Amino acid sequence: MSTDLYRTVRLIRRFEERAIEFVRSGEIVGGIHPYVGQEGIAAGVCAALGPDDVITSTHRGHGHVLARGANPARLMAELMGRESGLNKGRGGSMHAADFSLGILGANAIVGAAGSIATGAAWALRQQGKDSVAATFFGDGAMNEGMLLEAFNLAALWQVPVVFVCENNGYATTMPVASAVAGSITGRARAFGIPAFTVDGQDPEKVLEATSTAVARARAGKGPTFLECTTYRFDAHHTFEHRTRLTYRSTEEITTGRSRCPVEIQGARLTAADRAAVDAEVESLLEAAAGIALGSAHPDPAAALSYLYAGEI
Amino acid sequence: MSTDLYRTVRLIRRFEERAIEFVRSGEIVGGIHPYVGQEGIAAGVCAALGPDDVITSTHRGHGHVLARGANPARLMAELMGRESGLNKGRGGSMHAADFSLGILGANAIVGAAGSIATGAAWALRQQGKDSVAATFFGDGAMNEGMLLEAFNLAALWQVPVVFVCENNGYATTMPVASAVAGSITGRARAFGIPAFTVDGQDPEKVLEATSTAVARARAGKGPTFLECTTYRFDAHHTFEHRTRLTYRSTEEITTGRSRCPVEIQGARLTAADRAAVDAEVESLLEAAAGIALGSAHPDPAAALSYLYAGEI
Amino acid sequence: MPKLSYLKALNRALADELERDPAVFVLGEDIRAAASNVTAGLHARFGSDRVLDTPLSEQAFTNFATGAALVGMRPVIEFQIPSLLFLVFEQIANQAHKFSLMTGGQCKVPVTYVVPGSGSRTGWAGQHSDHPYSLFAHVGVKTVVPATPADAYGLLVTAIRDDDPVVFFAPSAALGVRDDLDFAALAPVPLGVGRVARAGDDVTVVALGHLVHDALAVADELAQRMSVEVFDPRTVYPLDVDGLIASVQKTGRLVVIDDSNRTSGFAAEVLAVVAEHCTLTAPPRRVTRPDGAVLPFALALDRAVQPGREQLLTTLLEMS
Amino acid sequence: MPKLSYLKALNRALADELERDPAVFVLGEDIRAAASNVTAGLHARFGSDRVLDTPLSEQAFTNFATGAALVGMRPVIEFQIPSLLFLVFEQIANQAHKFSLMTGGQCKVPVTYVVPGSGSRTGWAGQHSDHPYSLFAHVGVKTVVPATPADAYGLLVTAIRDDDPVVFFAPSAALGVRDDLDFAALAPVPLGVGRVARAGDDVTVVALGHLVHDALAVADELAQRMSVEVFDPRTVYPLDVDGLIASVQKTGRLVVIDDSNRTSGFAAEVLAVVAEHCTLTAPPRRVTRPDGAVLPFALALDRAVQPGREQLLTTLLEMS
Ligand SMILES: Cc1ncc(C[n+]2csc(CCOP(=O)(O)OP(=O)(O)O)c2C)c(N)n1
Ligand SMILES: Cc1ncc(C[n+]2csc(CCOP(=O)(O)OP(=O)(O)O)c2C)c(N)n1
Ligand SMILES: [Mg+2]
Ligand SMILES: [Mg+2]
Repeated sequence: MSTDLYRTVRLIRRFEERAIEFVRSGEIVGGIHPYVGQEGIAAGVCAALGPDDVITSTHRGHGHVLARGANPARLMAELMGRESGLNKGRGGSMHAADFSLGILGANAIVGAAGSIATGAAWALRQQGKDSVAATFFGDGAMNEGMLLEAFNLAALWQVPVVFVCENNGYATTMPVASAVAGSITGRARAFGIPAFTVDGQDPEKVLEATSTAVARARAGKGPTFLECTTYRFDAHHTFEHRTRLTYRSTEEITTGRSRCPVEIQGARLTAADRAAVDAEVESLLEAAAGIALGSAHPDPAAALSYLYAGEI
Repeated sequence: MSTDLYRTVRLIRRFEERAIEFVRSGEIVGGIHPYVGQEGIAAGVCAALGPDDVITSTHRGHGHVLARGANPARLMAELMGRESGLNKGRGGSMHAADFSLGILGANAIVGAAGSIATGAAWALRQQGKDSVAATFFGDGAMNEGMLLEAFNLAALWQVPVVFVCENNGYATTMPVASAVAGSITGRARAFGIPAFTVDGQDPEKVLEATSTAVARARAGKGPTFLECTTYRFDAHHTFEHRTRLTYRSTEEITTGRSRCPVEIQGARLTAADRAAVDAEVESLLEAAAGIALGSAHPDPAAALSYLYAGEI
Repeated sequence: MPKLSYLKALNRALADELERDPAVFVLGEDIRAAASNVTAGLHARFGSDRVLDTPLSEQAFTNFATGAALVGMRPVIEFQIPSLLFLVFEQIANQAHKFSLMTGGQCKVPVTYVVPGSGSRTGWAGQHSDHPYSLFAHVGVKTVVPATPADAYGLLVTAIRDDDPVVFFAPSAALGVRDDLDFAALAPVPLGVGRVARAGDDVTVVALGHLVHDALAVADELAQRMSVEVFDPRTVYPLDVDGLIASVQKTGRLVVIDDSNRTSGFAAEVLAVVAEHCTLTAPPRRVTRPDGAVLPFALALDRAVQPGREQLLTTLLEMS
Repeated sequence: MPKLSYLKALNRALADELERDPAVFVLGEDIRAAASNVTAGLHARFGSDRVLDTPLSEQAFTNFATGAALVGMRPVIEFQIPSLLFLVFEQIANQAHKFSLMTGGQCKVPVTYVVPGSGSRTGWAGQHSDHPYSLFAHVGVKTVVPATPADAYGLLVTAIRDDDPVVFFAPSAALGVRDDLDFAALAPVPLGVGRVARAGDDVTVVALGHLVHDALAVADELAQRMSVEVFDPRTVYPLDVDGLIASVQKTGRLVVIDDSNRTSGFAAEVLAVVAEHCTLTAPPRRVTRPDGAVLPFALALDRAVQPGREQLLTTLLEMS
């Protein structure tokens, strides 16, 4: 398990680093919201899920999608807008989805996915399935009314959903203390949802907390809320690489980066094991990048394909 | 003060009873949401406010508007859609407003007014005024995300606003226990807002709690939340008088009605004083009804007056 | 033949679909008690798992329906008032509508949004009297506004079975319409197919929902003076362009009566399509709510702001 | 003369109005750090009371602005993405817009909603690429879509001073437009008054925002073959009907290029108004986003869904 978690955080880290390079080189148009620094959360949460479970993701979603097992080549191809992408190039970074793996989509609207995940989890239970939904969102989303409404529905109807708040300290440039009155876990508890703060930099701690939450959900005991504390090592979005936004001090960034999930998990492996995983990840990503770069661009004549379920 | 509070609750009660008659007779088109049973809250809250303060109201708003001092004849005329109405007959029951008294309007959208009141209170403070806003809403509104968002803004920015939740046990037919996970005051406290449960049937208790909240707000200490427990004696809306909705048992209704704010406050007056107030209220309402019934209907040619601030 | 009211037709369509397909469920405010009557009897018959009373959390329960749809359900949401659709505009236009294309066709979002009581409700005033079908047509969400009990039944059934989101507007002023109907003949009505409600030669009146009945009445009244064809598109989007054009090409003249606001509303679209395809013998006319209309409370003012028989009659006479 | 960019014009308009009127304040997400650059320097200059960073609570802060306006302030809200307007559609269309009529004229709601970066943002995909001005025109909220830096400045100033809610769309594709301008000549531009961006005789092209520049380029390109008049209404609602009619009556032909969806969009309104008032010598044409358009992510697809020069050129050639 240690090795698996390490492989996941390492994969996400290196995937993001490569994606950032592709943004710089222009292969990825429009930029991305890098997940660098937050890998432990996606890795830990998804390791606690089973094959019939579902997740929803965010604008900062590559980590979730990879941790849930999506093909890195198809994710990279999606970021490049290629036909072989997860969404056939129609979604891009903020909408990556793979329904075959229960990835019901990244969502570009902050706070929107929590209620979608709640509905999906409720419906799967109605269908007699044992599924649980995990839904990711940031600290900023805690201020969106529609997410708070979702907490209420999930608690009222004891829906098997795990709310995963990735508290990275900021919503873009807005510090969490200026944006969230009261506490994050207190807000969830106010809806009668058990809420815990977890060290999001440690994938094993996240896995442990999520496993408990998933077991609770499967046992019919309803939602759990996990506040995973973390730090965004990089920009809010790659556009920040071009502009100078001065909302974080250099000291703060240095301190924030000092607890790195890849290092924390890596230290649990022998040097040899770690090197082996690193090499495996590199070759996987090398292949993925190659496949993505070599994939066809979609045909502009098919720009409106999939707009409706059928002919209209 | 006892007498004033009694006068207010009695005025509201009798106003509503007359309004219901006018719904039955067809003078009021579209019906009303009767405030019968909840009078103690409007009376107590508004008695704690000063002349520069503002309020926002709800679909069940006649009590708030009257307690804040609006002319009963003009309110009745508004319900009848007359030109002499508070809103010149353009608003009706759910939009009654009197800006000259700081009544920023009833609002037909559940949960909407809390953020409007918060903005008004913030702005008045910016303008150097000592004003406080009181904003009324029901238990059902506690599930509207936009209201929860307002709690956050008010708490973050220490806005001088008093949130008054009238918990009458139901949102239309939905019992509060089926609709609100967690507790009502707990939800407000989660935003760092001091929250108290008050006996809404006792106008003096409401006045006392509101006075403390208003003092806090004026002292720059930010919002307070009051959950006023109450019971709706009559229908959700007068349409219920025509249909048979069976969501409350007869026993429950009998118990609920047993604690009547008019009786509770009336018992604090001598029989003579009470009779004097009653007579005063009757003649006031008799006159009000007469004025309203005698008022002109607006000219249909002016149907779009006030649509914009000026010519367009 | 028995009489079926529009309201009862909606109730019957819901019951039939709940019966037919276990993936269908209904959610909304006060639907167990059936405050609007649309869901009368459904809770007793289908139980709490399939008839869900929601708290006042429109945004979350709209997305909740999307989530349920993404994993195979067919939710039907009842909204108590038309302006609640404003509150969930993001959830319908930006979420439910967009999932299919954004995911490259990986999923479907078969949710039906029903507003039983759209338009003026006579005395409910400014915030409860909108009829916002044109907005949904503009963003490309399938949108229906049936006029008759048979169409209300048939289009609601089709909407529920459709694999895309569909907004279903039942005009308040149409809920009481009753027709003699053979219940066995009730059947799905396809989206995007209009009907000639009355054939005529001199002018085409395009009308939707309750206004179809007004248009028919005016056509009757004018029968001695002109032959009015009444075309009811039934679906606002997708629009039956062929049916519309066929009618206008025959009559050469066009009036649209439309209970939404004038600017960029349904009537504007009809005029635009006709301008693109047909040559008219007289300028086309729109009888609509005024620009930016907010319905005033006072009854005569509420009525003055809505298009009705008198305005249609005057317009037709001016054209003749 | 100095060069002024469209983006800088917005910034300057905000600064000038903050300076001029103490009732003006700006609120929105990340506006102190000026993530979008529109508010650059404002926080340092005007302080925290007049430049408010909000949490991600769009519905509440939109109503908060309404409340502040009701007691005399003139809030300006910056929205980071166009679809956030969907999220607050109720708060604008059902609250801010309706207060004046509903209260019988007791109050004003002078709020300005600014979307700096409407339309496709090149790679931001389905949920971030809408250009929803037609929706606001339909509900009757004053709506502007300026094309040039001078108009961006002048219309933003006017919007802020206007006593009604105004939605201000700054197209993403126009933000970089730069013009040589005498700063002293910057002045308010009235709402509802269009301008002939280029005079011509053979056909009127109606264009808004960034598409005005595309229309001008196409007109140049075709100059040898036809004389194209480019009419820029600047305000979507209220529309300069007189200016539009004058242009079309002169040219007798009409093409509208419009970056919103086709059905019941801005272009539909223009065609409808013209059909009501003018006789054309050829059927009018719409060059728009397709019905129900969702912008796919892949760049070529994103572009394929938006109206552009090539389509306009083809359309004009087909008409000639
Ligand atoms: C409803 C909504 N408001 C605003 C935005 C613009 N936006 C995108 S990400 C973001 C910050 C989100 O912060 P947080 O939830 O903490 O997630 P993080 O970016 O830190 O991962 C903002 C304001 C949006 N996409 N959706
Ligand atoms: C946002 C919204 N949702 C639904 C409605 C329809 N509606 C009007 S009043 C009401 C119940 C409100 O309950 P509560 O807030 O407890 O107030 P009460 O009626 O009990 O005074 C509902 C559902 C509405 N007007 N606005
Ligand atoms: Mg964050
Ligand atoms: Mg209640």
